Amino acid sequence: MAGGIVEKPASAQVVHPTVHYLNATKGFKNWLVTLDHKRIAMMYLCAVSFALLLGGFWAIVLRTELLAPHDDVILSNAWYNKAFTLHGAVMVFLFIIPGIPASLGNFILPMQLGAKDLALPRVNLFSWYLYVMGLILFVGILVLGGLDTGWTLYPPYSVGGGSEHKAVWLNLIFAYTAVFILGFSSILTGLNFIATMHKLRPKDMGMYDMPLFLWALYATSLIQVLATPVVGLTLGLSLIEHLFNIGIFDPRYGGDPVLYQHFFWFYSHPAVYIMVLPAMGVQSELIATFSRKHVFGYKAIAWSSIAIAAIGFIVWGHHMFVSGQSPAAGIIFSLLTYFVAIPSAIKVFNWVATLYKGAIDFKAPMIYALAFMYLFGIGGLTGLFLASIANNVHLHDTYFVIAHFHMVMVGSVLTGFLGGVHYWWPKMTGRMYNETLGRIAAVMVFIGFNVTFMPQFVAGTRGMPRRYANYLDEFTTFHQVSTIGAYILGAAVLLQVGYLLHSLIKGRKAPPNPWGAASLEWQATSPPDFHNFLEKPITMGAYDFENWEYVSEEAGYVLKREVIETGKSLVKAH
Amino acid sequence: MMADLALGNFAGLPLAQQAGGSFWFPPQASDVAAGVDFTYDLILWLCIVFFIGICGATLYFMVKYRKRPGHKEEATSTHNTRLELAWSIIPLALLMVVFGVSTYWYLRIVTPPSDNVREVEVTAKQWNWTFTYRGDGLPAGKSYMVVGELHLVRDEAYQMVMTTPQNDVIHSMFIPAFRVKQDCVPGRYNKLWFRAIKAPQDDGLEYYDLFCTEYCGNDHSLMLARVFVHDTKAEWAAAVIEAADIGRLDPVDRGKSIYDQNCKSCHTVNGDPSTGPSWKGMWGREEEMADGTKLTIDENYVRESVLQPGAKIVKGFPNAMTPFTWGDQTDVAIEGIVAYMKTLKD
Amino acid sequence: MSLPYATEEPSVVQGHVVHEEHEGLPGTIGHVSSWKSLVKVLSALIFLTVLTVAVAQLDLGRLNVVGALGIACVKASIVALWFMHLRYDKRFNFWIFISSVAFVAWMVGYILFDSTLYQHNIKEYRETHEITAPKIHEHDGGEGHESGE
Amino acid sequence: MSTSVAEQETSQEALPQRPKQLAMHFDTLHQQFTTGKLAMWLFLGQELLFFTGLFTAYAVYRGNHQEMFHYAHYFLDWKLGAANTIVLLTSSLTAAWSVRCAQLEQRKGLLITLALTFLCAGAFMCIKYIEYTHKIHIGAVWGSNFGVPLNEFPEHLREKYPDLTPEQLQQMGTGSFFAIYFCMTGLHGIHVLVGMALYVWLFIRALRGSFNRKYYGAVDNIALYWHIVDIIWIFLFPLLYLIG
Repeated sequence: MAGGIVEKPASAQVVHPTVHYLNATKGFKNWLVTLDHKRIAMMYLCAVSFALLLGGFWAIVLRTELLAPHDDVILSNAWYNKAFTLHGAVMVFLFIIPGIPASLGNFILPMQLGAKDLALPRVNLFSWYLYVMGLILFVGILVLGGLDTGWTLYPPYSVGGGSEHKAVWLNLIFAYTAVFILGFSSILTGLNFIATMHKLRPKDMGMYDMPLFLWALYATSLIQVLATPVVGLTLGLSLIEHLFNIGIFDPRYGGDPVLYQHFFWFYSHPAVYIMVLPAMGVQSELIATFSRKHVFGYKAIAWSSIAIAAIGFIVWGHHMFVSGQSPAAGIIFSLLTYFVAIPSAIKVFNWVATLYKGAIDFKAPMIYALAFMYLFGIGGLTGLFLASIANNVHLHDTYFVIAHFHMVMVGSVLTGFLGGVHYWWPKMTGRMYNETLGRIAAVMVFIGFNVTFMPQFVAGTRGMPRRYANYLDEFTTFHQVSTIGAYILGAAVLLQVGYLLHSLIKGRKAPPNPWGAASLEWQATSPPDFHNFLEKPITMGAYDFENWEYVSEEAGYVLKREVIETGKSLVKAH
Repeated sequence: MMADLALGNFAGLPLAQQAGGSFWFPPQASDVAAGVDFTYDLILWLCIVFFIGICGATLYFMVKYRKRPGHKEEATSTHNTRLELAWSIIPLALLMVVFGVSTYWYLRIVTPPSDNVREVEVTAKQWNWTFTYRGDGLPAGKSYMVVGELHLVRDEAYQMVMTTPQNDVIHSMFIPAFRVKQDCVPGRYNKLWFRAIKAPQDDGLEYYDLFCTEYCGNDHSLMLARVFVHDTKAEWAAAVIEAADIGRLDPVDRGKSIYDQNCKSCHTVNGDPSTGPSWKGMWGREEEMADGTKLTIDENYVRESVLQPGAKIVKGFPNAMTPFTWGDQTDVAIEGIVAYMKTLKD
Repeated sequence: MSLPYATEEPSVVQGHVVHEEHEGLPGTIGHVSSWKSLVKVLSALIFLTVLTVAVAQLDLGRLNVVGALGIACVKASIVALWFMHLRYDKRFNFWIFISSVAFVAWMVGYILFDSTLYQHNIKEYRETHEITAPKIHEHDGGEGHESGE
Repeated sequence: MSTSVAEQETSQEALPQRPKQLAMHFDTLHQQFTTGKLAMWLFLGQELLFFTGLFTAYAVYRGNHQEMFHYAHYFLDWKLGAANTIVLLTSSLTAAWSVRCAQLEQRKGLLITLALTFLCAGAFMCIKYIEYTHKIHIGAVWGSNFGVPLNEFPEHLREKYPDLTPEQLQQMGTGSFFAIYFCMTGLHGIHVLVGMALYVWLFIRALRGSFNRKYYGAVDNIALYWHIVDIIWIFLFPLLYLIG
């Protein structure tokens, strides 16, 4: 062991850089006008984490309200409706959709390509500002007294139908504008990513040499570019409908509310894949790295991401089986929906196969990855019940749906996000988090999820409708157990915030490659230089773990000497 | 009739005690319920097999290949086309079977029988359900409106002709025991049919629940109704006639109920003007009319405004109200409205 | 020293000789259209505009829509292929365009398909109910055509 | 192989070819150009989908209200629409020509074509303004605000359907047609305005002589944007003005 340190390879010479992207220039202003993708990513990370805490706060509030069937535990009906609207809207538009791509993707994508920045740095900064404007508008909605339309903003309720006439309602105008703006932020991020992956790859890295995280981001970006404009237009039209009563969606003026639902889900179903695909990408990285195995069925995983993105566009009507959509359209959508299950299943099988004969290291990110497997398994499989059109009629808009999409959108996306944040934390901040606390929090998240959402499946099949501030006595036990689970989840998130912030000050300095991962970003220092790499990284397969050897906890993994001398991966063919 | 696939009945658990049925579901009270539950169980067992496979393998690998001193990873092949094709095609084939079964039952749910279907008009409003019954043993030429109670005869097919006023919002009718659901969308008719083969009393229940499952505003969670299933047509007719008789309510409750159903969308009771003037404090007050005359809001004014809303309009409000009548119960209804308005005097 | 990133030399990636036309300056990036071809394209577009107006004057029933859309598609293709250089551009850009158009067609087509199927629900309702929009906004008050109910 | 940052920077400075327009993270102007163009095409794909919602609304309302669309289209003056089509097509030509001028480094030609494109766009908006004010004046507007008195009916409509009354038109929901008309042409008009602003910006940059045969991405990409605006109009014109 000691010998290894004496003969340190050249690339390990700079273990802890004194000048790096975080302190290359100083001052608040330099951050706000930065074009550096890493800084923009960190600003995104702060903003989406704030959104996560804000959305989580509302989740805890509404779960508390549901402790008792009839009484207003802490909220009136009106405020309960606002709570679930804000929870949904903040989580969907401000956290889950931009969460992984805009923060982790922004940071990691150029680095995994060995590039210096994203293709369009100004556009990147602009999209961050758009995001922040959206965030501010949502905070504005809160200040103005909330919004109670549900995150789906269905007309005619949202545009002012019903007994609570709202001639012109500022909160709603804010919401439409916010989602519109956030949509454009998302589109710009997406097209930036695609352009970067096509044009800034090193000469000797083909598409099939990219880490699977990038394939996932590629598929995500395709959806962002092609689906998001539709929701932009839809909410724009709704805004005009609300202000001028043009009669496209509002039946009072001859409009058709079902048309809105078509438009909305044309985006919002693919949006589910905007949420989950990046998490699947993180998952591929974590599983491979922490079992030290080349990922099994690389091409299948890569193309299944694209397949999910493509099929995602043709299944939106399964949100509308009982909305007044025609039965013929419903049956076709049901059939198409089953096709999404196949690429998702392929991914899961391949991840399991990757573990085979590996050396599985239960670091915190890996615990998240394993939790992902289980939670996504449940989330995905329960999707089959909802794809089945006969069952969907019964299950639509019940707690079964709530439990299903939380298992996917939160069970999978949140574990993917947290797994990714822990995995890349050393790279992004140059500090190690407390591993023990990390593991405890990961296990708490896993338990919290199950306790929260498992009872909801049964409540749903027994007929508990969603968005109910009051419920029948028979559902009391389900709700109370669920609320306890939400508290566990909340505690886990707070614990994470605590030890992650603590690590920034007191954490051990991170080596360039603490995990022995093989994608290019680990050849940079932790945290990386302003230009990302001090020297051109050696292009190698993203899962060629053989090129790295373990030195010590202090120095992490370093590249083997042959690799540095030849400048080539030890693994011949990919 | 259905193969017994259901996961055992956990009726012993406190979770499932109150509403009857199995662990997963409320009672199977319509003729499609058993089929829908069969589809559910079919998928459930498929899922259980796959889930145990995935999680079992994961757990096994987690233990067997955990990182420990002396254990090192071994390179294995990085892909296997045959294996990958197998685990794509087999699930797809299974899913197509599920699709077939599911679609069969869905078509049963959406296709009403060609004859002998009784119609019930359903009006969904914020936040109550009104069911209108006609004919079929009820006195000819009369219609009976019942709020919040759906009455059916066992083994008869019923078609709900559902609508929502144009200035209202989307609602959705959901009867868990029948496994059916359909949105009520303003500006169109939607239809939903079902046949009850079981009555709530068979399971020791008083009624089946009917929920609104499309979020519709403040009291969405209170927009419930009760479904009663009668054994004979005669019992049914008697129950409908009794339920429709608003005279049995005391005047204030009657007025409140009428207000909730018909007036709420344009008149508040908290003092805020809406499309029409608020009823709070209106009774007995002197109001200026659109034509400049002044008059006191009394019984005559209320009666006239209900029957001919355009006759005298309070200044500052549009002429936007449609006339209301309640058949031979109009007088009783207006008596109720007056009684209710009196309670809002201050 | 080799450049660290993929650099696509025009002649390699575009699959055909770019600087065929003598007027292109040496080292120009991309395809230079001759002014004659541009003018030809415009003439074709104007001709098609006249044609579509002429066709619209005839009463062909449903064929009017087909004709108008067909001519519009031809015009759009001409603009895309020549004015937007898609003919000479990278294949990938072409595919972006085509796949967007495919998604456009899918969305329009499917929603139209569904809406015609459920339309009878609306028609039945409209036969017995008028659109009775209450005028609740101040800005359209006092316009004179306020019928009330 | 291992060089320090300082060495790398000096070696890059030593390369005479690295032009000042080349951003830090690109290697050649060609790479920078094609990257920008790829991003622009993605953006155009996005634009198409952005308009799709309105085209869908059009298809749905037209598909289910044939008659109403037939009557309503008489309210649009196809002559003005055709004039606008010609104006916009011409501007497309000048936009394409401006790319050619930039490629050939014909500064004067570039300035002229950019200015012409801007002027055509301006002419388009003027005609649009005339159309809009007329429609708003006679009450041919959106939703339930629609209400055109009989004396404002276009001649052709009155000749062909002498029995048609304003109330009938209102009843059949002609407001929906005008909602769609104003939304589609309005959104298109906003795009034209954005294009005009972009052409002013290009003109200023061209005045400063910013563009050359290897660096004209902005001219090319904005022309691409301008062509897509044209393509949208190519569809709007027959759909709204011609077929009834």
